[in-house]
Amino acid sequence: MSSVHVTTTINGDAVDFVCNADEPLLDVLRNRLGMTGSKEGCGTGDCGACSVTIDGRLVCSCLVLGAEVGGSKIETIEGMAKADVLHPLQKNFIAHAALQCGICTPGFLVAAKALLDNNPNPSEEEIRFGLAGNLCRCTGYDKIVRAVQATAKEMRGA
Amino acid sequence: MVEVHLWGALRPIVGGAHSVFVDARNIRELFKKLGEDYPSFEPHLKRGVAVSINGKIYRDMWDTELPGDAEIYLLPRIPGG
Amino acid sequence: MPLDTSFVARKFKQIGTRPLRPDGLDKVTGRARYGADYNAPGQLIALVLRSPHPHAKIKKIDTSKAEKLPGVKAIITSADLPDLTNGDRGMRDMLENCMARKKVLYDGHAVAAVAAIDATTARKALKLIKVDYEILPHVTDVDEALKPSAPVIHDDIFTDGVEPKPAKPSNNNKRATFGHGDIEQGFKDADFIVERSFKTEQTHQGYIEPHACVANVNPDGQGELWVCTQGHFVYRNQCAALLGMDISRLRVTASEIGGGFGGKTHIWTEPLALALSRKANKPVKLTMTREDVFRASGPTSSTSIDMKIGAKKDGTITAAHGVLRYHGGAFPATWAEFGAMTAFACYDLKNVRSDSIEVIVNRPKTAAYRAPSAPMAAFAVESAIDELAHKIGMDAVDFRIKNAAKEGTKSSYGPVYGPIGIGATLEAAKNHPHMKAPLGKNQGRGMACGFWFNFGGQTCTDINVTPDGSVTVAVGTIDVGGSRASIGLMAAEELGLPYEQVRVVIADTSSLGHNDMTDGSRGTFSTGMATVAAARNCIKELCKRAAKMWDIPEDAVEWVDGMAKPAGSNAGNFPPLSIKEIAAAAGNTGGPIAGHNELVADGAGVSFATHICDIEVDPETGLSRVKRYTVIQDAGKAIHPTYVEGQYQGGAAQGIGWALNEEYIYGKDGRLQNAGFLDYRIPVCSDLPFIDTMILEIPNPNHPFGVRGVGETSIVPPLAAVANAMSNAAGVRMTHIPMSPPRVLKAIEALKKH
Amino acid sequence: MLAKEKGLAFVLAGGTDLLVKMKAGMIEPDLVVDIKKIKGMADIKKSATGFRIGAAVPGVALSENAALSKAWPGIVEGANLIGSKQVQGRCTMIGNLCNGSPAADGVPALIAARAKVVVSGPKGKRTIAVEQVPVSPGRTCLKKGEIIEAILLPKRPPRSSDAYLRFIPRTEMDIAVVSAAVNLVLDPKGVVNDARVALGAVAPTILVVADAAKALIGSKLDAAALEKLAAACSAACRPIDDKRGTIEFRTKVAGVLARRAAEIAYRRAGGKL
Repeated sequence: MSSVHVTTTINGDAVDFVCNADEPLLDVLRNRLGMTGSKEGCGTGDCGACSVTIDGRLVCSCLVLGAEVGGSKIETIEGMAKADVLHPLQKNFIAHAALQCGICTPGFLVAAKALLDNNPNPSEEEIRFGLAGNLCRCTGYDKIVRAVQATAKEMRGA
Repeated sequence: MVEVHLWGALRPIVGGAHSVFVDARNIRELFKKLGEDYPSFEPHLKRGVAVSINGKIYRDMWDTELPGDAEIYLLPRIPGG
Repeated sequence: MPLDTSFVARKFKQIGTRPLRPDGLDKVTGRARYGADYNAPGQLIALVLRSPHPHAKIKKIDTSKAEKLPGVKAIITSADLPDLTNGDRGMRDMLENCMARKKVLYDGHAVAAVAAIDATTARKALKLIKVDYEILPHVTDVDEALKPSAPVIHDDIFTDGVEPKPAKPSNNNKRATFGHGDIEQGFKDADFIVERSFKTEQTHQGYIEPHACVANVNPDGQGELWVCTQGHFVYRNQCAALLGMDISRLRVTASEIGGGFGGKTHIWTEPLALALSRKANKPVKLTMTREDVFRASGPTSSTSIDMKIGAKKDGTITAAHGVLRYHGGAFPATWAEFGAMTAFACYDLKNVRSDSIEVIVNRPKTAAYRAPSAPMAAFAVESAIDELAHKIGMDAVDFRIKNAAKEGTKSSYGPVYGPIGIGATLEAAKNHPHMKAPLGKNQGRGMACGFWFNFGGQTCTDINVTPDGSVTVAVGTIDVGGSRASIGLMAAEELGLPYEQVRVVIADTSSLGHNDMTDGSRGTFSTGMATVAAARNCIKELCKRAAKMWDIPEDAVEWVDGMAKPAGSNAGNFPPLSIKEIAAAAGNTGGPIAGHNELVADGAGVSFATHICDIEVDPETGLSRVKRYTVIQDAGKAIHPTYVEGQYQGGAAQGIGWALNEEYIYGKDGRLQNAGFLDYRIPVCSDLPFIDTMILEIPNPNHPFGVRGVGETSIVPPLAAVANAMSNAAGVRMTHIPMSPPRVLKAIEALKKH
Repeated sequence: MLAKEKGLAFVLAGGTDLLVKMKAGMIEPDLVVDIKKIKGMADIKKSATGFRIGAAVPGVALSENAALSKAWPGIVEGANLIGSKQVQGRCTMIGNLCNGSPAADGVPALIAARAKVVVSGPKGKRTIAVEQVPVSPGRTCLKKGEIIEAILLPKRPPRSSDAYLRFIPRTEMDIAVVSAAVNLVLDPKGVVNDARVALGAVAPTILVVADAAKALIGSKLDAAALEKLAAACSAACRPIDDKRGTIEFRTKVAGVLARRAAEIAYRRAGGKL
């Protein structure tokens, strides 16, 4: 298959890239744009480590073709902190020990942000189901759920 | 002379006994003498043997002394995850 | 200065506090660099060709077409990895596992590898390699492999540990026995006996980061390897040995590690990447796919265990006997032995025996998985103990308390215990509010105990005082769960510095002496010990420098709360010198100030845990959900309690997954059917409740701060805790793990029929 | 374009299965056509005759449509069970249908609803029933160059509703081991006067169980009717043993799920149990 030229917006910046027609967005981000914050845990949409949002919708970037995202607005983990100010989720993931090895953390943060953007006051169950597409093998999810709960509370109060 | 208890896999190499007496001051000497007396001890040592002295398990410190009245067990050297 | 490693009770200033981990910020911003996040300039991409057959002779490998494909820079087969292992069976097996030689031994066994300019070219090249196989009969089940009719996988394996040596080779590479007393008499003395057979299916550590490395070997014999690993020094030593390199010439840098749990204590594709790089004379990046990880890294054993335990009416266990069969995958190993050692370790038994039988099957080489071999043994023992308590009519906790091991108990694996925590965890469980909480419809509660050895090993730490008085600590053990924070705390405590002034880094293999891997729950235990020793050496040097500055004798200076002070009034009346002041003057008092230590951290404390589980079972579908879960475990001393909790919770979650749904499923064709996270079902967030933790602290006498390892024990009790809860919820005694809905429903239906 | 391609051509809407197959090397397409930006493909339209759901509508958009969720809650819950939140942002019902999997979560409720699809191809358009699309696991009745452009759902009479349940061992992320969809219409007294029951993952294609529907029609979903429903469902099953479940398990649980789905649909339609 041939190469495709794509113009898109990533974390607010205009980005141009050329990719193979069959190349997943995740590979474009990691291998062509040097944005290695999105991780490949499976490549089949089962682990969520590559989560990004496209036009506000949470997706696995391994299940999206680079060729599809022309004209879209993509948000990745690299765009979550604004300069030196961490997003409250990022701050709380550290403070609540919601990460150990950290490989799943970018995907969890992107998914949790998408969750809170849609639902600022989720129940424990809504958090758990909202994050069910992200696998973590270190934490048993306990401290992740608590960090999201704490963030939701903090952001509602703000 | 110390009495050294053996786990099951080592018993056949000493003729089935559950323990043997060895004249050794430390772990290094113990392994050396066991190797001399029982040639088939060597492959076990290569795979990994740990020594429990009064309940404290030594895997690597072969200088460790063997007190005469100590309870000494040879155990497989365990791996971890 | 040799370190006195014995525990000394003291009041800590920083140990036990909960500062933020130093790697947190990089991890929440996506900047932390894992195995696949590094690229070398001009690197090639490598892929591995794997066998579709579980057992076959390799008659011929034809790489000629692939070699001609433009963009292909190197292709290797076993011919490029000559056997340099010189009779060392363990190393030879490692080599053969990395790349099949005369035979393929499991579905997914590597047969060739390609390095090309990009992944697309490498994929095309793999398809052009023709392998001519002669398919052999295979066996993947642990019990089937022991039958006389089973195909023998290695014709040079004769059962070890039996006399006389067997005349014929078999798939049973070793037998061993542990225990003491007279079990026959013990069973005669019993009023009640429970006798059952159990099976557990194979599980995978399931770390989210697939193995990845970048290798760079130059024609002059120097090489570098960037890799995700639990032990970069061990990877270095083993790779260098297999490739015939001088160890010093291979420099290994460990990436951040995206989970390991034992699975990254063994080398898999790293020697292939190095061999490809050497052949192509270019850097080579090799990343396993998720499918590769399941098919060809190192899951744990599947097992078959016979268990018999007897007790008197008053609840005293009179005898216990287990026969444990574990497989090592396609290579000889001793996993059953470790299961047999741990099986009965929680109890004070007069008559006990465990027999281990090691089995070889056509599955990938078994690797360590968190407290390797202990969870399956605990499943069998704790299930039988629970059933026995029911038979006698005793409360399951009281029955265990009555028989629990204590200081002075002769352990089932031989030695006599020092101070241990099993009794304390049981008492804590008995009094825990969880035990008294009401249960809903179709719910049941179960509990179980677990044991793990922990160990120490070779360790080496450097502390360097920088010119402004802040401190760097270079360690050689990989941080898998927050050990940079706990080691930073220990260094800060010992030096009397704020935690923030200590930076802990994982040094590469050329910057520090050999360190064993982060396994056996040894990271915080052993590197902590070496760090305390290095800090004490550093303090000695700091005092020496202060003495020079004051012009008084060295022994007239003492170190108090991060300051040098004159020791006693006749030493002189000087205001204390801070580390900052001493560091600033270092250039004129003898140069850089450092403290080093190399040691073998033997004497890790054995560790015990008790878990409580509530489960709800749908009697019409066999579906179960864990509703509440509590972990009680002895940590010795929790250096960073939050991260200790994290270890407890993570281990419990892995154990729950193992208990309920995780399993390797092989077809009749010997191929793995569920090599992905879709059908290898690890727990997702909505599957689990919050996991409560309770940290007990019974100091390890062999560590200056009392630390025992904490990483592994928490995976030992869940299999049985869940099974016991299931039994109380649905009335079915599940003897086959995982307790997946089809198995549970079948048991419930069978119960209805009786 | 699809018709002209001599090699292997695929339609990309959500791509949540297509990319997985490409990754595994199972397929190497010569042509992939992204239909998301074709007019009408990404909308849900309500009309006098019912709903029209475009081929590129992602799962998450269905639950965001209040009118659709009210009329066809079973269809929406089926679609919303396809994969994780991440997959929901991409996957489509028609993609789910065109995979031809008997375990597809999006399909049984469509079949129970008597939904139709608009197939368009080089020779024009045709409208066929959803259950005609899959012919065997992984295969559909579509000819080269044909695509499905929309799903058509009929208008709802009063006192009607549907429900979909599937069995998975975890709470999320699994493929259905067994599934059941029930579509009911009640009379003013709460008696079922129309019913349709479809089962997933118990045969090579999704089953419509006429005997199960018969068991419900004329009843107020009393215990005997539900028992008959469950028995009819179990009797209709022709499942296989595989890595996800056994014949025995699927057969038994198909009846249990059908019964539970019927109860939910009945309550949703305004019936009292």
